[in-house]
Amino acid sequence: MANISVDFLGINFKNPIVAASGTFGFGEEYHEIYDVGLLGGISSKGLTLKEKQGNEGIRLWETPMGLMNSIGLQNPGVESFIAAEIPKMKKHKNIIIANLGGNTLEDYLEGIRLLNHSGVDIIELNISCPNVKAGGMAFGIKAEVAYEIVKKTKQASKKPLMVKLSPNAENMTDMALACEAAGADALSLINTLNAMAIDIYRRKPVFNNIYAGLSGPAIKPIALRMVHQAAKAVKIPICGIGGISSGKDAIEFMMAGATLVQIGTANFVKADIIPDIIEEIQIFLDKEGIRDIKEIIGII
Amino acid sequence: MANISVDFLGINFKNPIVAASGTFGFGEEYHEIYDVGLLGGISSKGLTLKEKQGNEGIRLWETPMGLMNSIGLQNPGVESFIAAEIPKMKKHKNIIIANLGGNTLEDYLEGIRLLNHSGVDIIELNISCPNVKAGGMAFGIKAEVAYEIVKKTKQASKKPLMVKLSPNAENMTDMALACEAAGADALSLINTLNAMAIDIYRRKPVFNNIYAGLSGPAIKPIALRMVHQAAKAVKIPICGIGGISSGKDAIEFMMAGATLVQIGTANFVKADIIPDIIEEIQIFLDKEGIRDIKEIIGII
Amino acid sequence: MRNETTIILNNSQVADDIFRMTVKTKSIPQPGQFFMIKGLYGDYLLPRPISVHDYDDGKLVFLYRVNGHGTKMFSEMKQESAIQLLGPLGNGFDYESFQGKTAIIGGGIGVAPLLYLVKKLDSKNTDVFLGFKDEVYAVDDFIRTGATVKVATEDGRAGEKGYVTDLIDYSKYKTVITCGPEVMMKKIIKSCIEKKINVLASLEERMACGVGACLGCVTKTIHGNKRVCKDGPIFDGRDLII
Amino acid sequence: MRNETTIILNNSQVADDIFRMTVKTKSIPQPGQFFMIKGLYGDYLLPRPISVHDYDDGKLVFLYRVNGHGTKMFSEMKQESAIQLLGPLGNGFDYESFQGKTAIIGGGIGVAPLLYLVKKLDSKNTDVFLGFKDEVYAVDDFIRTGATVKVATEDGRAGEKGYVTDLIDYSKYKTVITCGPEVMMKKIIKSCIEKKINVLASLEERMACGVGACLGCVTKTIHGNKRVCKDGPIFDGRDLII
Ligand SMILES: Cc1cc2nc3c(=O)[nH]c(=O)nc-3n(C[C@H](O)[C@H](O)[C@H](O)COP(=O)(O)OP(=O)(O)OC[C@H]3O[C@@H](n4cnc5c(N)ncnc54)[C@H](O)[C@@H]3O)c2cc1C
Ligand SMILES: Cc1cc2nc3c(=O)[nH]c(=O)nc-3n(C[C@H](O)[C@H](O)[C@H](O)COP(=O)(O)OP(=O)(O)OC[C@H]3O[C@@H](n4cnc5c(N)ncnc54)[C@H](O)[C@@H]3O)c2cc1C
Ligand SMILES: Cc1cc2nc3c(=O)[nH]c(=O)nc-3n(C[C@H](O)[C@H](O)[C@H](O)COP(=O)(O)O)c2cc1C
Ligand SMILES: Cc1cc2nc3c(=O)[nH]c(=O)nc-3n(C[C@H](O)[C@H](O)[C@H](O)COP(=O)(O)O)c2cc1C
Ligand code: FES
Ligand code: FES
Repeated sequence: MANISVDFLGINFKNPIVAASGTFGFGEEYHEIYDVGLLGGISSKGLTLKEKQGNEGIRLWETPMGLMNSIGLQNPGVESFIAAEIPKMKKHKNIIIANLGGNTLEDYLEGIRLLNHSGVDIIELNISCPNVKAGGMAFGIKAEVAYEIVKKTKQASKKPLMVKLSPNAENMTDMALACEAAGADALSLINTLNAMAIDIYRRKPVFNNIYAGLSGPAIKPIALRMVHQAAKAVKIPICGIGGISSGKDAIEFMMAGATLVQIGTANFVKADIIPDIIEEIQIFLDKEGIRDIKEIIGII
Repeated sequence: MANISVDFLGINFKNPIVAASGTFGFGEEYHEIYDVGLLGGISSKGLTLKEKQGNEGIRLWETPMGLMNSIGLQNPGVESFIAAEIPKMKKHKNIIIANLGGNTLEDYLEGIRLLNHSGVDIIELNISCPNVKAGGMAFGIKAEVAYEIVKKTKQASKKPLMVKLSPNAENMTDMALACEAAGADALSLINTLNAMAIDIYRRKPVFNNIYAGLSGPAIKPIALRMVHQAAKAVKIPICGIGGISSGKDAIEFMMAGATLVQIGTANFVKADIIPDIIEEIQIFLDKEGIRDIKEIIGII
Repeated sequence: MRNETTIILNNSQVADDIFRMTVKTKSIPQPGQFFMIKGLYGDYLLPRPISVHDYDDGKLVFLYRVNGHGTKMFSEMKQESAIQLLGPLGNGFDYESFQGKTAIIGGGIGVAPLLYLVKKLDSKNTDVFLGFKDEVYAVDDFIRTGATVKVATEDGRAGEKGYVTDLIDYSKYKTVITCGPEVMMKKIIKSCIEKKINVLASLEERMACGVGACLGCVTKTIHGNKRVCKDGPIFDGRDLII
Repeated sequence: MRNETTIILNNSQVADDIFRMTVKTKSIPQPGQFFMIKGLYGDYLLPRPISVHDYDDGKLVFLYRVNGHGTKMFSEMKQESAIQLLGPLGNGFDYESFQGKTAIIGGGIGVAPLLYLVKKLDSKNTDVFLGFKDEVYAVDDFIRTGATVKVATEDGRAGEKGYVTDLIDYSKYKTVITCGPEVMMKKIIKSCIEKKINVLASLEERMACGVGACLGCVTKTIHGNKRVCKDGPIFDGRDLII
């Protein structure tokens, strides 16, 4: 049997599959369906310094092979995460990634300081959040803005820092390079794509915020292109995300340069899809005579 | 019955439905299935100054509710279009839009000079083509680059000039504003999204050019967002494109600010979908008690 | 809770737009719970939440209304087709704690989650009120439980003419259970709160995960946002912000 | 040419991965033509090109191999299900111009477009060669046309053991028609060109429109790029660049 464990930032993942932030809670709910200890890692629901109730109005909308969401980072806050969730997550013996968002540099820094003393293995910095100082444009659109926030958060962080890139970035190559230059230890991409839906009967946007984030199989070809662009640009390792729904999809992302992959929307399509995906990867490698999954990372 | 005709750049379209460039040839083939005279207009296969044979290798690849293509602008060249195709298109009594591509400013200008003396009603400037002088990055990525090409082509054009925007633009709002400032008479958007597919068995990208363009229902929510952004930014009229597959989809784009819409990939899903779409629009308006389709344009 | 791929035993139309589907299952659901269901080859992404209408010995019954594309696909599925079931989900009714006389009030397809509940209750202590716009369905099944059943239709084609809410003398009940259109449930909850009667309502929200992980289906309560899929779908009417 | 929504009369398995589907149609196809087909509710976007295997009085027969997701969906479709047909498409065989003795050579699922052709030819002047890897199918139907039929299988379980191309004495034929795996067709075309025999091949390319509009399905010929869907799928072997 092919070896499917990978090393990412000096941490051993028993397989390259990570549950994507916001789609898997803190793992507890899915553990009622299957042993989530099977996963390589879990990226937590997006955290903010203080508890958030999230957005009002419709939060979910299905599109052709895609899902739009506007949850608005509903979460219990970093402190409550550390106190209440990490101990439960620790039981499953997989790698814990804390996904951290914020609207100001201060929020990010304060969140990181708290996480520094927690049991999380990696901090995933979500820079798709609107930057209140810059009039609400997300931190992750312009490379210069991202550079600043990554540089300062990296200095504050005692944990490995993985920066989660937005596909709405002006230029994926520049963005990846800027984050690497600012000291990011790794990149994860992509977050959801800015999208819109209209309720033509009510003659109103579906979502209170007008735009919302698109995920799922529909965006996979775009995500794969972006992962390939980022992987060609930087030397730091990459965690690929976006529409991955099968072992074959995961292999595509790894061939394009990802060391790890995250599974998001696919969890909703089939609640126990992650064990299937891990099995499919194993079968593919064995059939193709590949002894170690590391051999295929970035071969394209 | 509600009025579904619209005025676009002083030209009357009997309905807002236009066949999208590259998906409908010059209309002849679909005329074997239904009377293409039903359409508001037809945007021609992308033309270049000289005949092109297009790309080698696989040209089409299906994705979840999407289609990737890498045709590479195979076309007979502007002169042959004018001599052989326009006379045939004229018979159908719909508006003729010449979609023009190029890799240098000179190509565009020469193409426009030829089209100035032809029977086309509108020139649709495709700025998604790689700019050979700028190392192959498309004209439509950076607003400054687009501004230059639009300014010069507009000066040369005796026909109304509609600029077709790429969704790969760094910033859709800036891009729309730049094209308007440069003198564009109208905008059409979106062209295909840069995307990638990998054949994991051959361990190679599917397409010879590595990346290819994604279209179809999968991209509709992204296209709708971009049309809305552009419509909010500019005063010139907009032709909405991207994944439109039903009358309801078309209405969404019009509510978001499009005066016309183009139907591309959906023609492949159901060869006679355009008559269905026109009928669905009519039914929707009548049911909702809307007397004139113009009432809903840009209401969101 | 499990995700199982099972088989459709029967899927047939019972009224305009209303279908009844029986599937095999290994799960043992409680009244008021639901499943996220999806045909194995449907051209839609997310499973749809559908309540337990009835259950007996490994056979699970859904009663559903063709609403949009997903439920339309359900109605096209043939016997023996494969179907994916995630469940049982949600809190369900804590029916063993119900006290005194209970009124069960269903409106339209909102009657779906109530049949299996009524079967579990003491029929002598249970009055069922079913309201429909025009065509009625599932009424016979409710009658067969032995409970007292009253029907109202808006156009008067069966039972009383008018709204089901007009049939109810709240003073007779200690507990009221309702599922149906939002306006109906709001009216009932208000009446019950005024009259200090226990009231439980089964809510609907758009769902993605169905298990409480995505926070897509929250509803506002006096205790903050609650997940309809996990903390509900059954809520105490007094907790809801309506 | 039309786009019609019609009904499946029959859809059954005839060998491992091989199915035979009969549909109703108003179209009157020619041998060598094809249709773009799609179930009404399939979770894939594009119709798939499938050749006319047989046609009689409004009944159109397809013979297809389960290849990927789309053809898998086809195999799941039940009798009476709705199906969308665009066609008939492509040039088809100009069989009335065939002269002298004709060899028809099919490999694997490449036998599909050949049956209806053989039916139209003079059986005394037609020899049919069918090659399979292991399991054979459609052979009886070819035999029933009255033409001489020779079979080869790679594992020898039916007919001669080996490649079908080894059975052919090209010198006997004025015209050779082939459809099958690329390597087989290339070999046959080369042999025919060497021996100055007319050779026609039925090609396959990924398609989107099927009608010649998208230029997605081109193949290189000595006359430039040609569209397999519109200028083909039948090409003169001498025109192909192989
Ligand atoms: C806990 C619960 C139990 C339910 N039980 C039943 C039942 O027993 N019988 C029945 O007929 N219906 C029931 N519903 C409603 C049913 O889930 C929706 O009618 C169905 O999801 C609509 O899907 P669609 O594809 O037909 O509609 P579309 O509008 O095409 O669906 C698009 C998306 O919106 C969601 N959606 C649309 N309407 C609703 C709605 N009313 N509630 C939740 N999500 C919605 C869909 O799930 C889908 O994700 C229940 C809903 C919930 C939340
Ligand atoms: C003119 C023509 C006639 C054909 N006649 C028959 C027939 O009679 N019987 C039969 O079994 N097959 C026939 N084929 C091949 C058949 O079209 C493919 O097997 C089928 O499209 C595969 O679809 P899929 O969804 O199963 O595979 P997938 O690989 O999932 O398909 C993905 C995409 O690739 C395309 N594709 C994949 N393989 C092929 C292929 N070999 N040729 C063309 N497109 C492909 C599909 O159409 C689809 O768009 C014919 C092909 C052509 C071009
Ligand atoms: C319901 C939902 C909630 C999400 N919440 C977060 C979040 O809190 N933080 C974050 O970084 N990404 C969040 N995401 C984005 C996902 O982690 C992932 O990047 C994106 O969905 C693309 O992957 P997918 O197509 O596999 O879902 C969320 C996605 C969904 C669908
Ligand atoms: C096969 C194919 C060929 C295309 N060729 C062109 C072209 O030549 N010029 C152009 O401007 N756009 C071209 N496009 C883009 C379409 O016109 C349209 O902008 C895009 O496909 C999005 O719309 P859709 O989702 O409705 O297809 C092509 C698209 C497809 C699928
Ligand atoms: S549907 Fe995901 S939390 Fe309820
Ligand atoms: S499939 Fe479009 S030209 Fe052949």
